[in-house]
Amino acid sequence: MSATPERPERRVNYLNAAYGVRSWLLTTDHKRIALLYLIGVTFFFALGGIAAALIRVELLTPAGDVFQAETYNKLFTTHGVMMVFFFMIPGIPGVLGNFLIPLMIGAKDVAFPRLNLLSWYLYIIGALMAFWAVVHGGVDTGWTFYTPYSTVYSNGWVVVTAVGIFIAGFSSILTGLNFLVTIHTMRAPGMTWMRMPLFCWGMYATGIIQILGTPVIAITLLLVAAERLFHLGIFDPAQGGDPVLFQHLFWFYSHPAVYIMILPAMAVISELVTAFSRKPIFGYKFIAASSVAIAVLSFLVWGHHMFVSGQSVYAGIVFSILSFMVAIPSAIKVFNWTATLYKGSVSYQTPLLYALGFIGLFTFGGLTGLMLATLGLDIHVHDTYFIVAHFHYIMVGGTIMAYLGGLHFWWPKISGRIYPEYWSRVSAWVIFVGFNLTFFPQFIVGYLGMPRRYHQYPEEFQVLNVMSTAGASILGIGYVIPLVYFIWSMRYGAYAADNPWGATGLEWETPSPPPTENFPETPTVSGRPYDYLTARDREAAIG
Amino acid sequence: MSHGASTSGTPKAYFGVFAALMALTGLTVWASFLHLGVWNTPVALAIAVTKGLLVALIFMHLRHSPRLTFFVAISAILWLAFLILITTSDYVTRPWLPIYGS
Amino acid sequence: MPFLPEEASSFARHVDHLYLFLIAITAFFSVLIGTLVVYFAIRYHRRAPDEVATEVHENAVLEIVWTVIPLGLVLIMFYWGTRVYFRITRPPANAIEIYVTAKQWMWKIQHTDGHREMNELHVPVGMPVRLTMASEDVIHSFYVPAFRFKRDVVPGRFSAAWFEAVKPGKYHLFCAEYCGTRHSNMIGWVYAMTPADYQAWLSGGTPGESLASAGAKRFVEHACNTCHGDQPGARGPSLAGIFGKVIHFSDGSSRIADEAYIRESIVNPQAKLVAGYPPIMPTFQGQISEEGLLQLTAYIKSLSSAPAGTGAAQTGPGLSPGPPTPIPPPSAPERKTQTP
Amino acid sequence: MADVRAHAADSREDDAHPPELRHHFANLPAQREASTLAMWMFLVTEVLFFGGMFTAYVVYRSTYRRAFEGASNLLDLTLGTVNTAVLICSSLTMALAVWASGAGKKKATILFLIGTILLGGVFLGIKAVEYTQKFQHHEVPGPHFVVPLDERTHQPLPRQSEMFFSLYFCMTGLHAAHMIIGVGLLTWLIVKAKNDAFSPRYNTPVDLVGLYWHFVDVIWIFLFPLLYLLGRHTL
Repeated sequence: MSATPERPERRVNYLNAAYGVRSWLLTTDHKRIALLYLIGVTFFFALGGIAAALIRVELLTPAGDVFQAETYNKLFTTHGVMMVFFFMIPGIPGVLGNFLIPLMIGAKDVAFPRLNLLSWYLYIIGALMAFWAVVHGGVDTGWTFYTPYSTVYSNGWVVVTAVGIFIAGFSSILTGLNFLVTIHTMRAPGMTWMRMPLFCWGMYATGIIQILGTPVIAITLLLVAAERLFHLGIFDPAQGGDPVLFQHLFWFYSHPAVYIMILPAMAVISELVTAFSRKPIFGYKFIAASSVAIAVLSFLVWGHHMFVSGQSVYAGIVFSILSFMVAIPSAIKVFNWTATLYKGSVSYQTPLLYALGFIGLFTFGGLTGLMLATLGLDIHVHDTYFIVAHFHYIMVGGTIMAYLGGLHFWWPKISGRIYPEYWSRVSAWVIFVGFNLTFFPQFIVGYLGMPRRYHQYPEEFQVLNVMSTAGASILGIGYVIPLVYFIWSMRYGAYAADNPWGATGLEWETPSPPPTENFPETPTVSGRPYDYLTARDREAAIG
Repeated sequence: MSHGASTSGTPKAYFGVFAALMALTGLTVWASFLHLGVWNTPVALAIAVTKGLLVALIFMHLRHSPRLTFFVAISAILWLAFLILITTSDYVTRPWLPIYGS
Repeated sequence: MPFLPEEASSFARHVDHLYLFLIAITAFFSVLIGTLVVYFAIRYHRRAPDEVATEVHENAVLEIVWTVIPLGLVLIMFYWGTRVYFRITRPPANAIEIYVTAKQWMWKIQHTDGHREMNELHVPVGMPVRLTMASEDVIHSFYVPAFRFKRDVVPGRFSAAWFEAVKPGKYHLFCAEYCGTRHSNMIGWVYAMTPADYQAWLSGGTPGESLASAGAKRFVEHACNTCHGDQPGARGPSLAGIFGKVIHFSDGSSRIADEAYIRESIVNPQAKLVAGYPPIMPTFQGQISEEGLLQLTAYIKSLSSAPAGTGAAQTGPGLSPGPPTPIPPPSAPERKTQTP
Repeated sequence: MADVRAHAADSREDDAHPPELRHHFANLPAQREASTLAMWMFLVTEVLFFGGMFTAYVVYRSTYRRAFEGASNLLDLTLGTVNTAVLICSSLTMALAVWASGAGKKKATILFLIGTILLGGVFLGIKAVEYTQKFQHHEVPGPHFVVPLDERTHQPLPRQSEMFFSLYFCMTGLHAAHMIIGVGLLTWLIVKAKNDAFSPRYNTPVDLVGLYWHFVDVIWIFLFPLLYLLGRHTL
């Protein structure tokens, strides 16, 4: 670490360039918009987390004795909607994507800064509408809004929540559009596609999915709202509609949406593994190609959510084989990350702990996903806690681990401060232990047959549920610790050097925190990406 | 990268396309009254696709645009095909379930 | 094994073998990646702050190897999974017919000989049972973990699935598809009984009017017989003996007549027009309850299997249908079956 | 659809040095290329946005073919055809407006833009007439829906014809909403054109609104045969 850097306060950076609420709420600086997203995303993660905690409290006992059934249904719907639409999907793209893409490709800002601010406002308006619906009575349809329950039988605030998600969907579309155009047209001279950091490749693939997938759920939710308001019968079987058609249109987006959640996480992990092995990534082209392959294949597999729902046998078989194909690029990525560690110079800092945790948990989560793509098995485990455990291993074990790893890795660049290394390692371990204790028992109770979204369950499942609730409380604590020390570090943290980790990448060549225009003059790039000095280069230099 | 006037076509081209679109509209209306049996819909769609291509290539000057814009347009058609064809494949194959198995 | 539910149906064993195979693969790769990652992290731990890594070049062969191996494994999983899936989705011919109506937060079960049950299903061991299910409101899902049996009951159509109990016992019945406030109360029990016990149970309870006879009444009530009355020159196609046969339509296509076809022809007759008949049948969408559709289907099926007379319930061999008795008094007290 | 207006507004860009160049772009052509690429991507989302309803249309038309054919014959073919012609004319005037703005002909640009708005207004007017006809004939899906009679046999159509009208109103309603936004964008263009905002060097906003307008026309080009013409051959 270089000598303690002079206090950045005296240097003008994007944080102290302007003060006052107007300078934040009307900013078009991608770095400030990233922080606005950070605040919004953290708030809605907290909401979803509270709902999750209440669900786990309810499930301590087999009888539904803490909440009424109605309240419990609204709780798991709130947990689902808040987490999926207002934390996971805008999370990494909104926070890390917005902050880093212009820095990584040597641009002053994203292609359309005002559109970027509009995206944040659309996200906040949509999320607050859903939050308003929750406060005023909530929705009890589950985050999947299956018809005809959501259109005919539910009396919750379905229309308000659907329109809220519709508006937040546009934020996702415009963010994806902004990233795609930025990566296509605003790379620094010399930054060819093959010299671009893998984080940008991951965000590019995510942008493709956001552009091509989100409109379909926008129209689906609009049709559900129209059906409730004008009593149309599009998905209502009593008037000739087909609920399975709703499921087709819903999952056409919602499966690629889970790749919107995991691709940015993979993008972060590629950066972390390389930086902390101090070694060029193994198989750069294969990881980049895998990201785009996942983005395309993810649109062909949605039927594995509907194996038991009355979808035809032959469509089930087609979706099963395609779901197996989409798993291959993910496997390639995991193998390449592991190979990157081989013969590296691995330093144990918190971002690497999160990266290793991600690789382990994502591998296990991905392989259980293969079980669900297997037709014979999915019949038994569909709509049970086995499914809940699978997607939490991917989303919590994968995306949130990567999100926290990325946040720790780039925190010195974002805030100009160093987070406390001791406390961050403690919280990493607490999260890892709490997570496994929460969700591994759910695999077992799921295969034993405990259905999802159950307010009360038979006694024989209680032991596993108590373990899961215990794990959830540990996990909850694990998440609060980073919130505390990140805020603490904003004021009391040590000042960060421009490149505290010695990592490659244009974002480390700007001061921490960077000035508003990122680079004094547009940088030029030459040589391969991640060209860490290796032993052979050193001998060549000495020799 | 062409810019300014050269990206848009010439008025002569526009009037040509306009006439073609009007003719095709008349054609599709006329063709819809013919008893072509199963061919009615494909004919109507073929005419609509031709009109759409005319508008896209000339009115929307896709012809002069960089290749990337062309790929973006193609991806829209491709994903629409994914959505419609795979969804209808479920409906087409639904009655194929064997009643009394082996 | 403690983490597997009872294997109480014929295909439960196959599902569990598949599950164990997949667990083995998951365990192998998770342990492999986990140990490799931890080992590399320790073995190549950075000892000096300026220690550098050693150059490792791109290795296309390795990339191909770890693409082809997962591809191979995945194809094995697909093949095995599809084979088990075909076993699950292909009902054998001689299955007992049981009709299930799912209603918001209860299961109404009707046997062909008229027995009616609420949230309980008595089935004989060793006999395949075919459930024809319909929902009166939202999507439900008939789920018996011990049988590895699950089938969504989508409103607006019949959902058919089968199982064959192999072990007598009392097994959980759950609703697996979220269906509203009391979704977690829509549970019940499936009693798998030895054939002797099943016979005792069958003859013990007094069955109500059989489904087929109720269907016959409804067939007249809705004036179906005016067109489908079997007399020569009738305006509608004759319905005797059509079940399970191939029906040819006026646009040249053809299809096997199953419950779904019968229901679709009642609710949306214009969809498929039998060759040689004008499209004059009115739609009954929303005018006949799910129960009524089940009864009509049972009646039309009974026209196909029983050569003489109506109302003879279609049952498997060796099971004599209960004698048709007048409408029973309110449901007889529940009989406690002796499970071994 | 505030984003569409903001999107076009964003690419309008009027700032220091060459007035229209935004600080983070190298030069005007780069900015124009980025804006055009962004507009095409936005149109991709619109294609899939309508695509969801086209999927529902394809599925329900194959399930309820007779109901759809019967109900489609109840739509007023002359109004539909005239509407298609009106929209094609508006596409022509829009294309000429883009050409005129690129050639620096300010007066011609404004005239063509006004022409496009008028034609758009005529289209929306005809749509309003059609909608009121439907309201009078109780062909609007929902509680007041009365199953209409077949044009030819005067027998009541199957009940599922209500599904056709549900899709008809959803698709043409969303299309009309896009038209209204288009008219809004065009009036904003006229105001800017009056302030000499466009020149041969910079007419990106006109080009982008042109792309959007032509797209809305292409959607109608597909809606017209699918909704109006599908059952005519049975008459």
